[in-house]
Amino acid sequence: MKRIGVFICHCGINIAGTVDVKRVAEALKDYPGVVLATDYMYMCSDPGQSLIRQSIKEQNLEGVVVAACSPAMHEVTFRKASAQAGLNPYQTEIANIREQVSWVHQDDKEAATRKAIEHIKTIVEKVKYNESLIPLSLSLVKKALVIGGGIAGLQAAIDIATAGYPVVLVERSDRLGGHVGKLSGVYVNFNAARDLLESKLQAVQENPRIKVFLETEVEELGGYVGNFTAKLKHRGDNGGEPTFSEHTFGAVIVATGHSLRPLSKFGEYGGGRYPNVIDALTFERMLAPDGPTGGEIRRPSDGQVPRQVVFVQCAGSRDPEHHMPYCSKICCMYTAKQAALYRQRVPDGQAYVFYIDIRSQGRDYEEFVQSAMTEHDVLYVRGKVARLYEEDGKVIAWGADTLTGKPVEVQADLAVLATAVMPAEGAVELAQRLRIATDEHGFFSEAHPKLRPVESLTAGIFLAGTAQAPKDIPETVAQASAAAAKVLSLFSQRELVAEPTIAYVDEELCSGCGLCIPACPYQARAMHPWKHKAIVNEALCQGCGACVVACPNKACKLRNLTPSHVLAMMDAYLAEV
Amino acid sequence: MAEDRAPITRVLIIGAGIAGIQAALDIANSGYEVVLVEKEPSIGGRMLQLSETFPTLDCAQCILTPRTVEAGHHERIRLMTFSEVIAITGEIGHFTATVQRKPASVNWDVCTGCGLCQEKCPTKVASPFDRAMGKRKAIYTLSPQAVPNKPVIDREACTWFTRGKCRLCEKVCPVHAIDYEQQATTTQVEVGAVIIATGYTLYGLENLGEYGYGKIPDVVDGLAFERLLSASGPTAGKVRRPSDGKEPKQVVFIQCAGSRAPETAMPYCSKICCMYTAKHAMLYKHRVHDGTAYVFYIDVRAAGKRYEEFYHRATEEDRVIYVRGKVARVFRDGDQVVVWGSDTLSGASVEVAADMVVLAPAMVPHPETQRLAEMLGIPANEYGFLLPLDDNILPVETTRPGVFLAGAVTSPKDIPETVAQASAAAAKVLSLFAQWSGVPQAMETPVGAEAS
Amino acid sequence: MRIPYYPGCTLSTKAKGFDQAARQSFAALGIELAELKTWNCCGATFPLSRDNLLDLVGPVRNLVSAAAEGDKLAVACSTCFNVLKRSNLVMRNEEDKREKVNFFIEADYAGSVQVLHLLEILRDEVGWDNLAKAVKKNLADLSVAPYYGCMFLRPPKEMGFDDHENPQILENFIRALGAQVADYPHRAECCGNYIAAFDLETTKEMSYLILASARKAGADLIVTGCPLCQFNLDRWQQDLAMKHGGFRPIPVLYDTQLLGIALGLDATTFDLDKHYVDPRPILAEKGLI
Amino acid sequence: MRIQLSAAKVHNDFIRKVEEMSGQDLLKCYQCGECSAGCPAAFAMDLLPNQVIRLLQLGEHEAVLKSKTIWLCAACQQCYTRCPKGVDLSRIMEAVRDLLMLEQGDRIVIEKLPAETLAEFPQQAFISGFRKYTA
Repeated sequence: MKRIGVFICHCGINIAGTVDVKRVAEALKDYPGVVLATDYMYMCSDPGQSLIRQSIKEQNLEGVVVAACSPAMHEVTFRKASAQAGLNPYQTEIANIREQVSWVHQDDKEAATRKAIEHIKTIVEKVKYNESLIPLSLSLVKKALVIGGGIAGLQAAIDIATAGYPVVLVERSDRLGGHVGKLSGVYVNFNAARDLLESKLQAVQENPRIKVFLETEVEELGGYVGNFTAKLKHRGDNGGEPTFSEHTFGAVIVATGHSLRPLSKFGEYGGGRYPNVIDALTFERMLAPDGPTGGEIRRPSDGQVPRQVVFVQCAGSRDPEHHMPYCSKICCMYTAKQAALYRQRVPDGQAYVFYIDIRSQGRDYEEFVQSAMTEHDVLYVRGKVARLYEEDGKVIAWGADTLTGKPVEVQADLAVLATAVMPAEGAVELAQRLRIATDEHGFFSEAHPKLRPVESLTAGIFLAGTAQAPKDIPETVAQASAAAAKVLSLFSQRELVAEPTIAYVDEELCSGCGLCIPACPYQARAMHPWKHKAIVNEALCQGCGACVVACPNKACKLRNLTPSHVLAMMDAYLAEV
Repeated sequence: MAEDRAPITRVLIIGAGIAGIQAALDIANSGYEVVLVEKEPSIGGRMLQLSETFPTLDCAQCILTPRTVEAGHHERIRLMTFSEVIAITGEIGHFTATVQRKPASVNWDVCTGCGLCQEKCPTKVASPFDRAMGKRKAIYTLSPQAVPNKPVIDREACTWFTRGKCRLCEKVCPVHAIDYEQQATTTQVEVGAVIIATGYTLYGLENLGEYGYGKIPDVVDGLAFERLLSASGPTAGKVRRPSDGKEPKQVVFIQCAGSRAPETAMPYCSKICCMYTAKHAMLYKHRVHDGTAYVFYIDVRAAGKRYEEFYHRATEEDRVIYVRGKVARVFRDGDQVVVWGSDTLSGASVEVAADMVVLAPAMVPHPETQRLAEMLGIPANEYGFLLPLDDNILPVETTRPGVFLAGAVTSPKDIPETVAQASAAAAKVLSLFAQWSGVPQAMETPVGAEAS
Repeated sequence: MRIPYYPGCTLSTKAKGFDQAARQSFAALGIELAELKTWNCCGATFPLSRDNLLDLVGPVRNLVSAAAEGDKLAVACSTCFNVLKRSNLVMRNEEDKREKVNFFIEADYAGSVQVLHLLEILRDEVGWDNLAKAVKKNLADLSVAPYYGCMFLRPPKEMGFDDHENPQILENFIRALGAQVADYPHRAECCGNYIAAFDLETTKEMSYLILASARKAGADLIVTGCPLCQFNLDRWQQDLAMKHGGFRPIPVLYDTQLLGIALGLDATTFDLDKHYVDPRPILAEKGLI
Repeated sequence: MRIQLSAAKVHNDFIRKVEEMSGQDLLKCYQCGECSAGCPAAFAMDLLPNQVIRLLQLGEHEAVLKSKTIWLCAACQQCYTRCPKGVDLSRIMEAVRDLLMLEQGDRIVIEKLPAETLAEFPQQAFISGFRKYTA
């Protein structure tokens, strides 16, 4: 019988606070096949991993079960540790006694302890049947696709191309630059956004490794990390039929940016009926030297210079009841900037900013907002605006100052709404085409909110900029470079390795019925050209098991999760019942 | 760049917090060598001191430990802990850094990290890692999960060094690793690029006399509270106040302790306090179900993915009482700590007789960052945060070619932003190294050739 | 067409003109508003305390009566409409309260009746185009300010048949009658409601905001569908004219009164003489009476 | 006077009753102030609507009970309609009024109303007024 070691992690108090780990170790000691059962504070730590490595060597272990957290967290860690001690990594398995046991049974320590013991025994049974596997190696196309030509896409393309790899940059509209291209100056130094963008555009233009496709969208994306195939859809000339092109890429960066909540959604602010109630991006165009007014502030209704301007923050943000529950992050800062710029251009004008909380978090941001108040005499009023309406050629704002406890009214000439930042139009559809996840609002989901902020959950697809969540230019640029770093890391490999725990076909049992082909969600199944047997494309197979269920002859199996594995595991569980 | 020598494709990263570690892993995993210098005996930085992280409440240890272990074992990462960079010369492609290692008083080459010396050492001192919420021995590692897991002797605490007595650790060490005579050593490392990721420290709260920090034992800072909440902390995750070890039933959290105060402390916002305070109050309520948590704030700054929702969870699900107004005074009354604040929304002054007060201190750069900046000729602002070339579009580049910045060294930032910035700095280094190593083979493929 | 009809207390007493105009106008449009055989006061305000189930008894009894006579219930008064519609939703959606209220009144009612405002019937059953065809008088020279008040539109989750911030039903009604709509901002602000009984000065000022704004928009008169709004807006205009120099009083009509006039009905039973600000001069000036 | 905040105060019985009767969670409010901004009676109030919730959040209901505001709320639902957190403030006002009147008796007495008022006002004004101003 295989010599198996069981290592039980306390995970601080995460597991040990609920599960009696000593008792678990004691209970496993005499289980058939187990030659060692021990516990430790943090198995993932350096000494914890040393303990595993040392035990493998000293006890000649042929299988390891680590009872700890989810395999999503540490399977790689412990398999690597085993490999370092000379054990085939696929002989190491995790029994999840944290998410599946201690966290869900905190109120019943006795039951949690018993469940942990049963749980570990089933995994011991699995390990008994495990084969030693060798990871698959896959080829790697060292060329990147960047979707979206805003500041994020430009930066990512530049970083990848500067390192020497070719990049295809696709942009849906007819110009590069995205939202940054529409801005006047940027906070906190009022530098012209146009100039900042120009430096990036120039870098893109000058780099022969970057190929830009304007008016182009990703129609389809197939394949897998290292070998994506993309079908690009190019808008036809003069309204003609679109044309398509196909490319292969090793990695994809999604940098599709954001849109803004439309004015029509704000009934209390006129729902778009009042010409002098505009959104902040429209005001930004008014401030921009290349905008429709040449940088002069003129209200839309009659072209007059507005003497009183009301800025309404949180228009559609922080409002789970009617709009978006989240904070749009950038509005506090650009509103302060817009109010200051307004005051610079209309020195006798009065600006009011209605806010709930001022969120000026960044270097010199707080100071910037304070200077808007002190140097530019912008009046900040703490309270959300309830109503905007037009009367006698004025935009009247109803607000309240929650600090004095007084209702306030401003007879303004112009009102500027800081509308909520939303995902770009079509983001959810794009996510479906790319097979990556979004959150409930349509922002692309990162692999981990803390430590993997630019990776999607799909290998080889990375995220940058506001497509992931609202963020400002510095953060977007940093994230774009970070996404580029992930691509560069990927491209630095000679070849890619993939998990071998995928499906295979027992040709003797396969009748060639083909039921597995439509069952596969990854297009990984096909018929052999002449053998009349089903085959598995190992690069595409994700080991989900859908074909195993579909196969009427039990010819499809998953490596290290065969019927023998499953039955042994079931027996172990049921033995306790 | 010197014409006659090929540029060196090796990077020096100063600071092994999450920023330094992330940059190191990105670069090392791309096939280049990294020298990672850390002044503490082990890596992980501030994040290792944290209990759980907002907004998911993932345990910080659980998500960080795999990274510290990976960095510790990486064949292309050379860890130089308990060390500081004392000089850097040269230019892009050819920097020479002088790294000074403090005497650990332990020969790490033979030490196995068995921990016996720490167990037997009779001298206990307040642990800076635990923000004095707990004690450590005179021979110590920062945590049981330290990478590397090798101890050092605190020569200011060890009775052999102070009074010439003891040497117990030497007697118990099974591999004779203790070396009381060990001297500081210096090493020169040759690198082509540098990333500065020296992070932050906390504003000296003693300067804010009105809050009684340092005088009233039950007034602690946010990082100390992290240690109290941490499963591997001095109280194993139980909230106990320092004065008498009792479970506090009323806890007041005071934000902006030293931030947003140009006249009295720092003018800037420290960015992360709103969120970690919401987390502290929430975790406190998870640990002490019958407790009451008050948060005094000026503006709630919950700008980030799922941050606003997290703040609402604190008030709605965990019933944390938010009070808008900065606290003016904290004083002791019997065994309670009285807080005088105001509620600017109702226009009332308020008072809480609390059992414990937690301050959210301003983040400030490490003093030694200034020295590094001077050596490298990188400008800093008046508070010592280093300045990137352009805040908006060159956030990790500096005036000095080949030198990059990552994390809180440029301004307060949270973990995801720090991690993104660290990878961004790595991208810049990888770009340089790729150019120096010659044209990648992929470039031979003309772009867009297959377009139909 | 015959639709069961709930007049309510005020329409049976102080606002008889409102009621008369409703019945006659709808009859002219081929709809019989058939008064419920038994009905009682709706309660005049929807109970806002969760445990206040007794206050639901009144409105629900009316709904039970309505259910015996048909599947729809027409209501003219916005306040009654609000109370009946919201009470009906409670009976439809909140099982616990439904059981208790049914137990109190020995009924088995689950919110089957559809509570409709007269304007909804005009919009959805008659149709604006058909209404326009039935109009006999020329109102083209009349500028009318629609006044919604609160109860008709709010809370939108429950009332929800028009955009609560930018409602259109009264505007479309006025346009169908051939009159001009005076666009003014305060058509859905509160007139002061029952505060009048407690703090008259506050009510007056709340009403003044609406009146002055309608005047400024060039309105000849205001129409509304709520007797209390009508009273609050109408009653204090002399005081307000004295207090706010330059304010010219403006008549406040019920929507059904204007409807009846437009349909060419004899307005003598509409009690136009009972209004505080007499609407007859302006109506006569425009050749409508 | 300084308000003494304590667990007992912020969770006091009155506050619990208000939450129970109104069915509203007071701590859901994050004090954006939009209710006060749109309230048509705010000009006459001594406490703004947001301050009523605020004081209740702090357990300071005495100040609320003394204020005119609770009697000036016409339950017009404008605040509830726009509240980003869906807090129905008119229900909170009603609960506070009811609790106060249970203790102190009716706010208006029909016999004391002027005869002119009784003669003129529409029926629904009395009925709703009594519903609001009597227990």
